[in-house]
Amino acid sequence: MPKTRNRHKRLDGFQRLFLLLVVCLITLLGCILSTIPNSAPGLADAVARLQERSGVKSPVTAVLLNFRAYDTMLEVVVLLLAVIGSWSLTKSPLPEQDTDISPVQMGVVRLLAPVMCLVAAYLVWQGSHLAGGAFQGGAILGAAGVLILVSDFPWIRTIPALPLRIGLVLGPLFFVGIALCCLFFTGKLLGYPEGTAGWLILLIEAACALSIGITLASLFAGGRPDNTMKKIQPPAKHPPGKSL
Amino acid sequence: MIYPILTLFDILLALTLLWLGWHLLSTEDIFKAVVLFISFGLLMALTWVRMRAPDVALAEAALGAGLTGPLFLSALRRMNRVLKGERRLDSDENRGEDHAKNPKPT
Amino acid sequence: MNWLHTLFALILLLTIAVGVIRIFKGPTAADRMMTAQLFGTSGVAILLLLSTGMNNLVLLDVALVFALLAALATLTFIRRTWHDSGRRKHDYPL
Amino acid sequence: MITTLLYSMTGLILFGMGLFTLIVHSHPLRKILAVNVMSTGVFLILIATAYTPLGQGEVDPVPHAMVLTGIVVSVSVTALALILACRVQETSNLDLLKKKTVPETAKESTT
Repeated sequence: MPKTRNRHKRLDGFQRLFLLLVVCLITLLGCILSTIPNSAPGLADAVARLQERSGVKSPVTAVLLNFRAYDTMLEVVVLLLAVIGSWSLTKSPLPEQDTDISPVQMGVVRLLAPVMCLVAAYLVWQGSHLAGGAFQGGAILGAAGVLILVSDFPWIRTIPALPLRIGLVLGPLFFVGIALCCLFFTGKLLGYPEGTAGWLILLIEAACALSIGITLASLFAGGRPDNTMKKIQPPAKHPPGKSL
Repeated sequence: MIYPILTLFDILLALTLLWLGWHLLSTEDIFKAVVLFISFGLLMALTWVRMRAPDVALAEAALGAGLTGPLFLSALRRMNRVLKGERRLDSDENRGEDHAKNPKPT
Repeated sequence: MNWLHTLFALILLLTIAVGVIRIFKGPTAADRMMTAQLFGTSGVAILLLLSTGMNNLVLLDVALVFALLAALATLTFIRRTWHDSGRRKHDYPL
Repeated sequence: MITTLLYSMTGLILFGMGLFTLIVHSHPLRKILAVNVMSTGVFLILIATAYTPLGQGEVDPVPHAMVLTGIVVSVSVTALALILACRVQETSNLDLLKKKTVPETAKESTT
């Protein structure tokens, strides 16, 4: 295919046929969507009725971590699987040498990274009564990680891999552990005991936020940490040029 | 007075979303498409706010507008370096021993 | 609900829609990236207006997240794209 | 009602555009962008059906929770797909470079 294929508006036969099919599909789905009655009974009333017993005041958090908590648990495991997939594919392309970091950028990282961690903690705490929660807090933590990764600090290469791995599995393990404890004590998977739901949800959210943050940052790093290099590095780095 | 303004807001938001979506999928410059996608994420966060879903808006503001842009930009750079032959091609196999030997790609 | 705030949010959205043109026409990659940055700023303003217009204080948090993370894409652009292939008319041959 | 319909149709058209681009265009990054636009369209439909105007009761929180997890999963899957695409390009270039010269392979791998 020539490089400028996308530029041409003329499509070949197969593409025209596919365009026709897509338009038919969209028209059909549009007809279906326009016939949905707008007074359909949603689940809002059911959630509002059970809100008192869920331990949190925010309905979305109640759905995420109480009513459909097994869903969220498996979803956290999916995030872990994404990291395992990326780590099994390649090593992360970390900076080769010490690159120059401008003072402006140092200032940006120094100012923004602590504020991001603070906002992440705030969002996790706020998840129990207003909007917020583990995913939002974890996303902000991941953004702080991206901020540090993108600055190419030389000490990124010396991050030990074991605490990284422990941090990655901390959230899912904690979640599964609490689920099993609930199964043991109350007989229901993730059926929190009476009165402890609020605290348990906050604990799960904090652990999951940490794990999601590390997950997103290591997905941005694009591969597993380079352990072999780190062991070679300290003797090779101090006498520069000797490794050649 | 508020409902006509809100309806105008909705129509403008939907049209801008469609416009951005169409152009990000059809421009031939992939960098332009990535920048359009970042803007698209920002407008999606505004749409979630308009749909009274502040939780989703928070997640989209952090992920869609904040994280996918860097993800795509760094992937774009990685692919471009492969294309220009700047990147070592045997990056994964014998990286451990000859990491210091390779010249810094510029 | 305050209709004046919503009206100004509408006008700011209009400025975003006009600003998209700079992404299409921008001669360098930096122009395009700065447009996205500008959208982040306008988005913060729209969210602040809507939070009083819709009487919802949570939107202030969304605006906070916007303002925190708007710099991230630009920083990545500077470190990863502009750093090694910028400073000229930018057109990826992909 | 009209707002729900407007945003549902927007999501539907976004889904269609993403589907068309996913099949027609060949660059891997464009395909990943197309999948993202498709998922955004689906999320928009889900949220729009849960919408109730201000002052007419609460919004349904269950689709919000679904979309929230969906956004996080879609971002991580996007990151995984990007790493996979980079990896495919690196390894395929490696194989082609062993047989042919550099500029031809570079041209071929772009399309």
